[in-house]
Amino acid sequence: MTKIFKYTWAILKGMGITLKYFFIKPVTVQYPKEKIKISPRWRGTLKQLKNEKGEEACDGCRICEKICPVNCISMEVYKDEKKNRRFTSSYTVNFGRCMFCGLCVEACPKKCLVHTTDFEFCTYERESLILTKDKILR
Amino acid sequence: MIYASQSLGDLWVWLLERLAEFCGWLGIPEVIRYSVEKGAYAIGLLVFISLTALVLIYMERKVSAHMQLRYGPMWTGGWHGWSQTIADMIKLLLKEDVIPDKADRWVHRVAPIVVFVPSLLGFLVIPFDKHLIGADLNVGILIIFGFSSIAVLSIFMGGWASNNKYTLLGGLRSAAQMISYELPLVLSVLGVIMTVGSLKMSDIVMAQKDVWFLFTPNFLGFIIYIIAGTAEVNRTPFDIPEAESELVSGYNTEYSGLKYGFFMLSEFTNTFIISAIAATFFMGGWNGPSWLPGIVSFLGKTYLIVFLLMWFRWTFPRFRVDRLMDFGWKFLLPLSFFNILMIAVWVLVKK
Amino acid sequence: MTETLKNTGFEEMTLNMGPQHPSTHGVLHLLLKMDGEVITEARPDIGYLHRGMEKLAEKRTWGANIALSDRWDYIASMSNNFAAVLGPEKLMNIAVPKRAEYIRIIMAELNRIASHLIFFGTYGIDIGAFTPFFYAFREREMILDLYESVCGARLTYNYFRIGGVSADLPEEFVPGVKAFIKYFRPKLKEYDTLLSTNPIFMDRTVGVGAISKEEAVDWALSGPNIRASGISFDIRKEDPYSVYSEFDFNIPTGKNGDCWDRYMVRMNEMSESARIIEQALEKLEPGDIMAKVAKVIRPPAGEIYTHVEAPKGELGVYCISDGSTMPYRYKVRGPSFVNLAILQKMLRGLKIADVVAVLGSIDIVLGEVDR
Amino acid sequence: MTDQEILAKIAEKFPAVVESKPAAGTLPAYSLTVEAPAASIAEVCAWLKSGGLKFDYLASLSGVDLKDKLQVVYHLYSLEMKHKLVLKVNLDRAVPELPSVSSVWQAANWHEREAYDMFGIKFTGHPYLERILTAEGFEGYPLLKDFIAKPDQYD
Repeated sequence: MTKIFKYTWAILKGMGITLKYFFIKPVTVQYPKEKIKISPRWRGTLKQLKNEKGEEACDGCRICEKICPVNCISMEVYKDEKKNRRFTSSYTVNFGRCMFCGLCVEACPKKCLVHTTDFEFCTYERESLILTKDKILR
Repeated sequence: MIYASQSLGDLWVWLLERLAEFCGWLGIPEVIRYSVEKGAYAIGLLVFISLTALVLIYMERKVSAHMQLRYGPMWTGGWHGWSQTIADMIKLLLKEDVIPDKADRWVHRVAPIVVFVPSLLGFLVIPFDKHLIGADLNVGILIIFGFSSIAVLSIFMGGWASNNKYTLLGGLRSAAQMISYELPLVLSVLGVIMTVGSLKMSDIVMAQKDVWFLFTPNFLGFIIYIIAGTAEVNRTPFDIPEAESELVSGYNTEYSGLKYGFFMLSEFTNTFIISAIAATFFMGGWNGPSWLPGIVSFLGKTYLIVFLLMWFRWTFPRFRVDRLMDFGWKFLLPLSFFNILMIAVWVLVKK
Repeated sequence: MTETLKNTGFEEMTLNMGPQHPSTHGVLHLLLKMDGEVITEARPDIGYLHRGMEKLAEKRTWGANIALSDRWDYIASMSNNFAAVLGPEKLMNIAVPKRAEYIRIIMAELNRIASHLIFFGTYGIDIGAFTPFFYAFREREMILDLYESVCGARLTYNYFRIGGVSADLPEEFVPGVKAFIKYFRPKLKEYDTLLSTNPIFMDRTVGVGAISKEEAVDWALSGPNIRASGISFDIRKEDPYSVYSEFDFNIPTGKNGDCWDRYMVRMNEMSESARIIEQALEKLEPGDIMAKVAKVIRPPAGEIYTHVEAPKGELGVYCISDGSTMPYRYKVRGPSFVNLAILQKMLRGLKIADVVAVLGSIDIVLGEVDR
Repeated sequence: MTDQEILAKIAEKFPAVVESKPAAGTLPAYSLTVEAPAASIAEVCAWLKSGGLKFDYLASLSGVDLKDKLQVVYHLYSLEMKHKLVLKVNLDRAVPELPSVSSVWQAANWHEREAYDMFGIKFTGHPYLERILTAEGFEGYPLLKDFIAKPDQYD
């Protein structure tokens, strides 16, 4: 008999909790309408920075290309004799492969490859996930 | 004249009187008048049932959502996603109707109809208001239980015909469960019938004019009724025929489109019927404060019970099939016998 | 019973549970032979999520393998990172700075809470209660927010580095964790009221799928599964790695090794983890977060077996280095893989409803089972 | 029990089981490591479990491809006596076969299947030695160093 009362009491207490939450404001974030605050450290899509002269800061050392665990970065490098430094003639990141591990950003000696806080990059074709230099260099 | 204070039942009676006058004036035979009268009621009932199902589905979504810290549907139709269920209904109508390759086609097709029609017929004897009852039969409650036991058959048909092991298990479980919980369900209502001395729905409601049976020794019967009723409509914690995490979706795994819609519709109409009977038998039906129209009072009570069932559903885990049988036969059935005994003594003492 | 049925010409039913099934936690395929609702034989069929992690690891540098390790047990990536860095660190004999050690422990223990929260939520769903899932995820989301503020990712953290961690804690992290712990403790009580002591839940779990002490050792279970059987086996105490020996915490154990014990061990572990985090936060002092490590990591030739106490159990990494930048052999001993093997024995004689109860209580992640 | 005592106990019972010395130029062993002949591995393991040393917990069983030979490495604990042992078995690369220890420790069951799947090591006496992780009909043993992966449509 006491068992029945104990059980009933446990059941009622459990129901009390759900009822309590019934009257509490939901925690859902209504996504397209409101967005959650994203940490500045968020590892989103990649971005190359320009240096103070307005030209690309990357000198094509290929470290990011080598360190990438999934080989999603590829680049072509040429040497500008006049400026006595290297430039990339193409810099492509395949975001279909990228796993956003952040190793490339960490390894960049010039600190010119950074993450953006952009996380909405869905497309209709796989091809448009491959971003070329004009989209990465901003 | 109709006054605002008068209820829908009075309006219905007034309309019937006008109809009778009209027929008498034109000399239309009684048969036609009768069929027009009942046909109008049936159409009204159908509209009511489909609206109820929509409201119940929407309510289920919102109640579950808010208990789970969600909002539920918020976008469709503007205000709090009110038209989400309508959109879903349209989607179900337009969906392809898949029949599995090796299914028993005929039974597979018939099962959703067999499940829906009894739940529809059950509405006939539910007293919505003073005179608002399809047929005030003197075996009223027996009709409902009789029809609701047909639902077992249809669920088993659906489970068997789909030719899928999960649906088969779901159908078998459902048959076992619904048959064993029918007993406590009927026995718990028996207490009320003994108190009133009639099976007629209107008599039962009238008997509760002063005090609801909920506040008499019939309280125990109410609890048994709610538990057994939850099992009867296959809702958590007794939803083992559907048991999503075990049997995928139980007996309706292989159903899609409109047929699935029928199963879902019947689930919600059955929930409504069970709640409506609870409101009628234990909470005074359309009795209520004089300023409140009877139908509002009745629907309010019914929806309270519906909310209770939803509250159960979103709080509790699911029983295991053998424990469910144990609970039904070894606990609920003796308890309902005890309830009958108690009511019998009470009725005698009162006399 | 079954024998008589067979003699009279009845057949057993073969049920393919999964790989598409709501409660096989991913893509586990269970081949069940059933006599009505009773299981006579069960055979787990795994490998649907096999990605060849061990082969991949042989073609990745030691540093890149940390990023790969996120994908083993993807709901407890920090513990995987921990296991992935310990090996090379020991091979190269790197002394990790104190601050980094404490940060690692805070992260690993927060991850234990997050992983057990997922267990709590999904186990509720397995048993049929849908609501606890959302409560658990609300709390987990807070942990993920903390992680995001530190390492910028919510699931695959890739936070540990050989010799330390990748980034120092932001300012708001320590108060954030303190606030979370303060918020979390009462929630645990609420979970107990909602699910742990619910009569229906106890009815489903108490006495179901019991594992005896001998069986647990024989099948080499680890983590909460072996502790539920009453064996106090925890690598944090048994073979303390990192600075776990400095902390004061209990190892919750069960008695009968049934589903409810396994569940309760995890629930109690969450509060123990909270205790460890509190202690670690007190000990946290400013300092370096990375040891001096060469850019290109070349551990000397040799081999090592390191293990950590991941939320699911003993996560061991057996790595052999040949002195190059990539491991020669990188074997991962996933706790889920080993724990899952006992399923074929446990399920015999149970009902189909118990399959999900038992499977859920073992708490597997298919990413780690199949690797 | 110290490593030396364990070693002495094993050597007393099985003279063929010797301490394994790391190759020249590699790091010293991280834990007590012994090498056993392939043929007698089942008896050695049965004794390790039930004899005085009580290695009742098989933590891990890994196959290793050392190019000239295959190796099976057993990591053992004793939960009761709190000691560890690493047991190595060298196998001929052409005929990688050794007795199964799944009857000694049930845990070996899936570990051995995995080793078979990845390295093609045949564990005689295993109750159900089938591929476990790779797909049905998979050819070759992927973790062997000379395995060449065929590119599929995604590469």
